[in-house]
Amino acid sequence: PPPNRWPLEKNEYRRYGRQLIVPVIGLQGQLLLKGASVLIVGVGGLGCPAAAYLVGAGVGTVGLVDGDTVEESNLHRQILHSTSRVGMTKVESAMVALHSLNPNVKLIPHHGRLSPETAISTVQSYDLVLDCTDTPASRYLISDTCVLLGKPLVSSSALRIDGQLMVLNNPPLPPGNTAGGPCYRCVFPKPPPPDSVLTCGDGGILGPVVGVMGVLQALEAIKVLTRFTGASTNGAASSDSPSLLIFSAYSNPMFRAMRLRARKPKCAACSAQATVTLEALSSGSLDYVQFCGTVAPVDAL
Amino acid sequence: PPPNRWPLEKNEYRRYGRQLIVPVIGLQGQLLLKGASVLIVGVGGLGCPAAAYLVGAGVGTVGLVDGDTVEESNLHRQILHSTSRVGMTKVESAMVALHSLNPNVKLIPHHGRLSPETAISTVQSYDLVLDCTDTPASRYLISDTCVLLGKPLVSSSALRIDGQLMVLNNPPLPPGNTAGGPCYRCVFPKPPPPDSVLTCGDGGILGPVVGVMGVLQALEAIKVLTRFTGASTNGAASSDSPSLLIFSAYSNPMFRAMRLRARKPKCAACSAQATVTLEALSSGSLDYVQFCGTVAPVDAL
Amino acid sequence: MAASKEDDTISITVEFSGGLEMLFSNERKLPLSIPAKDDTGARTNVAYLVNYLCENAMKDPKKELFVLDGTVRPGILVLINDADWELEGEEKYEVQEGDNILFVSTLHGG
Amino acid sequence: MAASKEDDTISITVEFSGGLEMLFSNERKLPLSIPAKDDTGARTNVAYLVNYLCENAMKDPKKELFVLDGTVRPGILVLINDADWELEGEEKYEVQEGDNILFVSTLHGG
Ligand SMILES: [Zn+2]
Ligand SMILES: [Zn+2]
Repeated sequence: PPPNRWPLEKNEYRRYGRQLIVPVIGLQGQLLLKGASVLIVGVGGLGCPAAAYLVGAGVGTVGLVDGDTVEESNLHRQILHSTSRVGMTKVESAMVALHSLNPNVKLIPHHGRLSPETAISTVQSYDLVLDCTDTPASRYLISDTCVLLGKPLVSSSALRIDGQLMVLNNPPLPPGNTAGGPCYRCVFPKPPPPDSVLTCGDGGILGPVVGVMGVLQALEAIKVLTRFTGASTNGAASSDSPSLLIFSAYSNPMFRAMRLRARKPKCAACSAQATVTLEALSSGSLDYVQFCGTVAPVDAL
Repeated sequence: PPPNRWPLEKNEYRRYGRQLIVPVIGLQGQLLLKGASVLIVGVGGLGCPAAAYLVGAGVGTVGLVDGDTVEESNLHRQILHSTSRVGMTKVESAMVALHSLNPNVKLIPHHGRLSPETAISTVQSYDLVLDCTDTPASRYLISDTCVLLGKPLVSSSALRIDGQLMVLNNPPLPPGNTAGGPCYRCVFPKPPPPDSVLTCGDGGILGPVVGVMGVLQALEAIKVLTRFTGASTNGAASSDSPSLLIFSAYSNPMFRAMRLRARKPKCAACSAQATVTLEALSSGSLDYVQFCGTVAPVDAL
Repeated sequence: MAASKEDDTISITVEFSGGLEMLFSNERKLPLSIPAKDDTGARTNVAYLVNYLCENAMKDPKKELFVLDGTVRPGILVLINDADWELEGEEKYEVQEGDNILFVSTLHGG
Repeated sequence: MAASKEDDTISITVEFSGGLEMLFSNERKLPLSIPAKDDTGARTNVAYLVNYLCENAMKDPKKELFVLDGTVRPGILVLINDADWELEGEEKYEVQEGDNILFVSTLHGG
């Protein structure tokens, strides 16, 4: 685009002023956010706060994927929804709240769960993906799709009083390029046995625990999307090395950062020997539910 | 109250079910939350997410203190407010959002900034206070009030890409009792010179940074309010020793926990030699704005 | 810093997160003294430690929630001194005095 | 673990947070070699370090934003190896090889 003396609208300077003057963002960062599109898969305990802060920050386009409807038992932690919207789809309910927070953001609804049939076409047009889902099967599917399409992935999860956060496939280089960031399969090559997931099923979740993780997903997304601004001069590079943030609400310290491995030389998705391909994925020959065993979504929380 | 086979209403079991089954909460913890009252001072970048998660969790009574009205420049981070409520008082705007999230919670509005004249009467009836304000003067006023009235205080602050969190006056023992937790004056006996606060004035703030800190305030409040349940058997005691959580969004690790001192033997507020008394405070003889110098609230962010 | 008190044991800290603590009597942090060498005289490695935990520290009878096919089950990440064990040699890493070894179960809730 | 490379200097890490890094060329983390003893032959303590930072590391001319009346200005917390310096003896704490000393400015935004 040609250089413009006032590249933002007047009301955007007003709305984003407090964020524009943060050196790591600046006008350049705000323009990067405005030009960016983020897909949020799952509009529950993680997706609600993540969406609120990304839409608040002025990410140009935000897509929302979910197949569920709002239930009363969601409301203690899924703060975009409301009592009067119980029964509405989560995607519609979230859009009401997000539009009233910031009407400048283009919201794109994707009703229904992500499936191998829909994953490629859904993720394709976005710049970055947030995994806010709740089953092993969806986590492998989303990671594979992001590797194949070259999208960075901010993945988080939470249960009871614990949370975990990773920025995967960052940088999102093609499979086989060892300089790319590790994917979900690099860290967890095999899915957990369904029995072991079952123990989590009845675990429950403390609202602010999943809330903190969702807000941190929004933060990591903003860091990745604006990384070509002042951020990189400010010691940000070091935080780019892959890491796992572990949160435990009743431990001291509550947060611990762990160094993760690089891409796995024999990773099924991101290595030169990858068996997960665009063809295999879109043809439906990869059965994620089978791969992960038969834990019903509701049991896996 | 007499023992009751079903101490919660049927809809409360449904609404809080996922949190009830977390061992550190349980039915006993949920009842403690229902019976508790929390005062949130400041309904801005910290107060919005803190209020959302406390109201979501079913704290029985939540009071909101703020003297400002909603501005468009707030919305990138103050996610309870909305574009259509620009111009409304922050207290009213937050009440609309919180009531629609959870109508079971009693919300109490306190319009206007907390002042030495209003502090005692405002704080008196609450069990716990969240400091979500934005000036040195208000931080000293709130801490002094909490010490004098014996209320635990969850204090947080954020600027640009940094955040800080402390649980103060915990346990909230009377001044002079060295087993009580340190207060804000123990940690910061003298206010910063106004000039040094000025450098922060133009700093701006990244939304998810202040968002994370606000959600963590809600979490710490829940931990304090439910501490007599299973929590204490689960290694929670160790996290009770006073600490300062330091957050820096672009550092690696992002979070660091620091051990804080015990109560200061000569603290002006919480020691046996305290000069801050109920009489001095309510008579207006303690001039917090004078004490902290003349930085206008807007300059101090 | 100091040499271990006795040459035949090493003191380490083992931690559990993500729900694994439930298999170990809800202990999230376990100070441990383990033999410095295994039965064959080889220095103790992580594979030995995993087996040792299974036999000596795990109260839950459902061993398969921790170990499967002789190694840590899929979905558990092992972190040695705050780094993925892959960076340290995985099961063959020889445990050192003072090491912190964290077992994290991957979470799936959201 | 090892003794310092030269007996007359000690290597430490100084960190800044909460905006103080702006006074130090935006460096949040500063590896530093400082004299092990001051001019009088006494072992280097935190008071000496603060003065040393002011004279050798601080680029901003507004020294009063870091030091006031000969000590760290009000509103700055000093943390020695992750603990409030009050727990360690404040200014009189003698700096040890490998110490991490963090200066945090209190924040007021909300
Ligand atoms: Zn991979
Ligand atoms: Zn005090």
